Amino acid sequence: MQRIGVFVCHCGTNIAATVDVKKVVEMALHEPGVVHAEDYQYMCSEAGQEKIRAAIQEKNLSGIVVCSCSPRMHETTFRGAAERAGLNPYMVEIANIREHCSWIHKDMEEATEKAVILMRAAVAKVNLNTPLKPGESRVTKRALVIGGGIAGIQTALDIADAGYPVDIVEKTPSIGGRMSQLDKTFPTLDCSACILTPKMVEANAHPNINIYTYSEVEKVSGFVGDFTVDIRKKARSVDMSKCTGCGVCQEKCPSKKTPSEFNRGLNNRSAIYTPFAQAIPNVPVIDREACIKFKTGKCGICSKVCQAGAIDYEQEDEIITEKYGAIVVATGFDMIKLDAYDEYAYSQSKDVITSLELERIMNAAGPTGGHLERLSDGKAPKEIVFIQCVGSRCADNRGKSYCSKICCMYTAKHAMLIRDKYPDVNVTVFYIDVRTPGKNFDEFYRRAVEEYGVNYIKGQVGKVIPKPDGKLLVQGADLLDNKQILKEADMVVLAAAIEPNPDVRKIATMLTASIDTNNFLTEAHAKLRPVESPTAGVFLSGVCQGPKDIPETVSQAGAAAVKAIGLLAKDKLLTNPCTAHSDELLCNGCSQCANVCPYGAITYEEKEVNDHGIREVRRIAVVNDALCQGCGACTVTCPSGAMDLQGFSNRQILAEVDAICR
Amino acid sequence: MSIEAKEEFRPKIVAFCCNWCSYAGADLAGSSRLSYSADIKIIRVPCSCRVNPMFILRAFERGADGVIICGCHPGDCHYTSGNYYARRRMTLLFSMLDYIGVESGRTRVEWVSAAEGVKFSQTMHEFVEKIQSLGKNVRLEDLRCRK
Amino acid sequence: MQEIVNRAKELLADGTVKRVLGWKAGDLPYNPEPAYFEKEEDFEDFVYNGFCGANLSKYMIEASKLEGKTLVFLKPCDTYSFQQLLKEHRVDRDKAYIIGVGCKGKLDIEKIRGLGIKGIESIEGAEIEDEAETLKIQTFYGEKTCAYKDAMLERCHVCKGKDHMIYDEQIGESKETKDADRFAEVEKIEAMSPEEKFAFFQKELSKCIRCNACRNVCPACSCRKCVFDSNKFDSSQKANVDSFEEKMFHIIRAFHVAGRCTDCGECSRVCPQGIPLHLFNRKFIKDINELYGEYQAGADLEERGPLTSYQFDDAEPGIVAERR
Amino acid sequence: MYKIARENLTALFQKIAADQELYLPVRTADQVNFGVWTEDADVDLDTLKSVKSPKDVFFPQSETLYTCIRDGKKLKVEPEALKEQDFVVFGMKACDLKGVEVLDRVFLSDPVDSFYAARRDHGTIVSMACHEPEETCFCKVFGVDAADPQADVATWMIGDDLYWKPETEKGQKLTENLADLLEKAEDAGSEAAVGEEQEKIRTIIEKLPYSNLSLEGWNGDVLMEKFESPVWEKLYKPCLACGTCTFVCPTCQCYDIKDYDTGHGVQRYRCWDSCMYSDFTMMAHGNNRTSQKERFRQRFMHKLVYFPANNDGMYSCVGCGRCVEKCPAALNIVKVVKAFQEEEV
Repeated sequence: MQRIGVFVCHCGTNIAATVDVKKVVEMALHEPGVVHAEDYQYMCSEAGQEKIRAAIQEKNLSGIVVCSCSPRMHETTFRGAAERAGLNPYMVEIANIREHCSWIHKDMEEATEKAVILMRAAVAKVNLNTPLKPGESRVTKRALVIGGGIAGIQTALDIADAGYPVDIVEKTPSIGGRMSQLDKTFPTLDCSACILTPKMVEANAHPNINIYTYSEVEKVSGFVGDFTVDIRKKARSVDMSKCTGCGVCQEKCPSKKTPSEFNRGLNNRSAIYTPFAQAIPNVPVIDREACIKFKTGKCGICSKVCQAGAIDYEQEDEIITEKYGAIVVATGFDMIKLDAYDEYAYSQSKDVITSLELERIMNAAGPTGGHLERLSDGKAPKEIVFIQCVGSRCADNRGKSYCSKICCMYTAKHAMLIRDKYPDVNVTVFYIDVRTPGKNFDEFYRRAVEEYGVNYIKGQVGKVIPKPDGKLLVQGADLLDNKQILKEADMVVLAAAIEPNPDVRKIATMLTASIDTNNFLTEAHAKLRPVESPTAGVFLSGVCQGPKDIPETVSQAGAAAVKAIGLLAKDKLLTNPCTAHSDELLCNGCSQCANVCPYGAITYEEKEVNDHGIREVRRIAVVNDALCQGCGACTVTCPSGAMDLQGFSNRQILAEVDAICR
Repeated sequence: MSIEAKEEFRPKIVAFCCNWCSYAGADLAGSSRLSYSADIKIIRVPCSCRVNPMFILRAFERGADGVIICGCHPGDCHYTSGNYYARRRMTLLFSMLDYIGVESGRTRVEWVSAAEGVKFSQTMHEFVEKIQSLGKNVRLEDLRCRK
Repeated sequence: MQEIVNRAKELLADGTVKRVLGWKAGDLPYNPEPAYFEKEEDFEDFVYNGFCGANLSKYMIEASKLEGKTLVFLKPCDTYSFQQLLKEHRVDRDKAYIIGVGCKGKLDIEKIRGLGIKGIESIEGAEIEDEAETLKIQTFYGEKTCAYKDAMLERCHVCKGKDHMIYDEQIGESKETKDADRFAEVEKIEAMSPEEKFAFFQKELSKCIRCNACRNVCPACSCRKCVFDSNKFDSSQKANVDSFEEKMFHIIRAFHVAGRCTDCGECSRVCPQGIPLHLFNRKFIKDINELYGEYQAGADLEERGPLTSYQFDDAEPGIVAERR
Repeated sequence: MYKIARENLTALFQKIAADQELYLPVRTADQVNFGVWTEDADVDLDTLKSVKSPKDVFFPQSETLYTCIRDGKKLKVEPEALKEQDFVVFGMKACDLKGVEVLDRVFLSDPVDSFYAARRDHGTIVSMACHEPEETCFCKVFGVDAADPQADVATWMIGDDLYWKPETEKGQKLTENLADLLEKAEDAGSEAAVGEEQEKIRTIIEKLPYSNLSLEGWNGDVLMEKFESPVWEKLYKPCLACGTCTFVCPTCQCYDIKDYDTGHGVQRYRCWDSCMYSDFTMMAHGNNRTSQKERFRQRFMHKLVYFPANNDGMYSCVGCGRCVEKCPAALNIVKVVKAFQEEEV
């Protein structure tokens, strides 16, 4: 039997206010095997850890139970404390009496009773714990960044600057992402392209950075330090090594009826195209669905006009398999589809546009050459209405429950820019709240109102009705004046909610990274580990984790890079010792465990065993510790119970069940 | 019997929660102070696929009145496929329990992500209510384990 | 039968096989036992008749450890078991020479006894050559008759078919015996109220003496050491009468063979207390078929078992409550 | 001698059960086993053999020996009370009675098994002659007379009457208690009826295929010769290593002692064990009988060689034939004996 010590944490009043910690200590001393129990204000503190160390050494403890906060919070802390006292760190079990007890129960007696039971379960488990030793695995010193927007570019640059090779995989023909579509940026109003393009160029030129555009991640296997990734390089139909980027092919291409993705479909592009002038790489791709040559076999003009002979209709998709130590997800966002918001007449009127479309209209390289005009008739608008929170902060299932965070600021920016350039245009903004936390943000908003005379109305718009004369009738409410508003507008701009790039779900599944109900990737800890996914070796950069503006995205990109660098800087990683093991005397060699192992960690070998005097050669399952991640799928598949999971063994879990049901 | 019946029924409920999603979901419920019944006791397992039918039967044998298994949403398993196996196993096991006459509400599987503290708390609420309505587990209990 | 014997002798003589695994006549008209035949004279006692219900595939686990090939006679349903064992690497295909033998339905002495026939001296009509519809039974208390069908094992009424799934050669003809719906009994129970279901299984399982015959005869229960015999789960193999452990044993046993059980029916055949154990396995088979698509364990070597595979859109466990 | 009409047996059972437990063959889910009589029990006196022998009336398949109750770090030990109430077993056959004799040898000789002894003291056995012996019976081989079952009370079911003959003091006492239900049958006709029934039974027994099985050469003197015989190597092969033969046997007396952890203590119980099981008498180093051949041999050597060698020639097989009926692989003690005969010829 173990010599067990039980340490009950008050967590200030977080636990002690609802759980009678003294009682837990007293009850612990009644448990067989428990030779020491004490309570303390903050077990995780230096002094608390010292108490643990002292007790381990003085009482010669062989296992400890800490009744405290979630093991997800401080298991590592207490394992460290145990290890420093000479105890194997895996002889520590945590009874979660804070998140799972004191914080959710109000009645002291009830909470104490539950805390005692949770303590007993942990004691019962630790009684069966065995010292475990982590193994080692190697680290491939190369990082993968999925997504080539500002988040991905920044992360890649930071990692590359630290001396590690990085690959960027970008789905579209060019890196740049959403930021490349923006005209100006708040709150400084500097030109988006002017600050982004140098970064794109830098990334492209960086000796440590390798960019795969027009490519997608197809398969991910392996684990932290040793991922194997298949990247599909879609056929560009243009030889990157030959193309000079002269652009003649795009000019001569007769197929020019495809809506431009970059310009949000506001104008058309050719079948062979680069998304925008500053695209990197400056090599076009042929959209095979639009290309006449691919559709009919006739045409081939681009090939004829290309002096470099770069056009290659025969090119095929290429799968590149590469190993990485760390993966950063920077898949960014898109605007939500507005199908559910028919009342705003987005699909009925060309003059109802989204904010991102407005960005393109305002941009000199955009569909109107930077002139603010109505897309329906090309006339200059005199009256513009902005509607905030379209699909954000939504109570029902129509939109998103969250605040998209950037809309208040960019709307102020748009309003200000319009008023600045076209002082005769009236700008009205319907809002629920104006949210401006951020450096110089509120000042920026106030300038819009005070200096530029933008008309802010607190209230929502119920309906936008296109009138036969081409005007738009906006029906709204002014909540401050408590009155209905009917307003004629020439243009309506919708601040549509942003949502994670729809492809992120596929990528999260490949990476086994968890994702929340809104498809944002979940961070390992909301406060303390905001740029790490719970999946080791996977980091989060930019809006894939939650709505962010550019400065926040860039900071997070840097943070993700640092985490990745921290990982790549290690030569070896300690592996989780809670792996599966097969008892060779019980194993049937039936292969069922290998069938369910997601990591291919189980192989079989013919081995001579000595089963209580019977010597025979048997087919036995063997688990590769470095590959096993400890899910336990095999343990349940194994009918004889030969396969068991260290740290979560059958008997340990049963002991917990018994203790709870006792 | 009649005396026993009058006493307040406090069910014993075991919740197996996977480490990556549901246990974290339970933590979130905790830190968000979303209360649920103290009758629920959580056992942490690495993945819902670690839950052996033996554990569930053992809990019932020992007098548990309900057993709930929580894991990552299908598609979100930290180990890619664990919850898919768990889903099949539990479906078959629950079906068998139903077949031998155990009330089908005594067992449940729910997918709760790390971000779903509210769902965790609500699920536990509902489950406790269900078990309350079913009353004590007498069909699978081993009388020797009674106090 | 003579054809079978002759062929076996031939294969033994030419060295193709080292031994023959078949059935040896018993000392009563109905109790042949599985036996090895190594010499020509051993075949005097060889028998293959209506009472040779025993599934020999499980014996091939041990036979696979012996030197040289073993000729084994497998009935159509036995071949599913053999193939499943092969899939699980429990038998060695190279050590087996399989002769698929015909089957006209196997007899159950318990069914004959259940008809009140006792003191049996001899039985006529059980030979494989017989095309008899009726068994003529001589007893110490007079001559009795019984329709062949009425004396057949339950499993033969729901026969999977008379095709051999795996064999080196086939001898003998089969006769279709299926005349009942395989899942009718299961459906009857499913339709009961929870109270009735519980009472039904309680009554049946209260007879269990934990003799482990069902487990030990089962070709899917091929574990070197059963969990109920090891201390891995603190579960006990031995009886504690009328306790929950009996239920636990049967549920877990059925679960462990779920997706691997070929429905060979040996468990029900050997249960000394006549517990219809196949009702557990068949329930799982029915659920698997309904929820995950038709699956027959042992029908092929490649397909993944239903519990070691999945579909993204599999039914949620809540379907159990919904179906009620 | 007394008699009672078959139709009045329910009243008889009611009367017996009024002040003590009554065990008798009961049909449950289509199988007949000895069980406690209740108003709605489906009593079956026509089936010759219960599936399990009635030995568990005296030696239950499992019984608690004592209970440890845990209170924190303290343990309280509560021994299980011995049987204190009288009870009656009705309908035991001659072979099963002989089986009890075998068990008595084991459990009542020093050291006396107090649990067993208490049950024997408090039990009154009412036997019943075997009306229609079956082809699996071979009790004659062990000197058992199925027509004259010696017990506290012997009975014969003849036509619509049950003839009742107290043979011991216990039997006498039970008979007195039932005086108002039992009718005196001292007449010559009754004696003749019983005599005729006995004759009929014995005639059939003579004809049974196993009745003349010879046990010549099965004794302690040939221990090593039998032990080392190559016959075992062939014989055991079909054995599935289940415990069916052991558990239906009226004389198998091996048990295991196990602890059941109730979560708040431990129940120490004993339960039938089978020498056919691979973990029978398992020790830290493993099992002293490592192969199924050895385990298989053990069972028959024990019944036919070791036991008689230690018990004045008394075999621990009574020829009830249950193993003949129930073995899943159609093995049985008769086949063993015959195999040796053939070998020795």
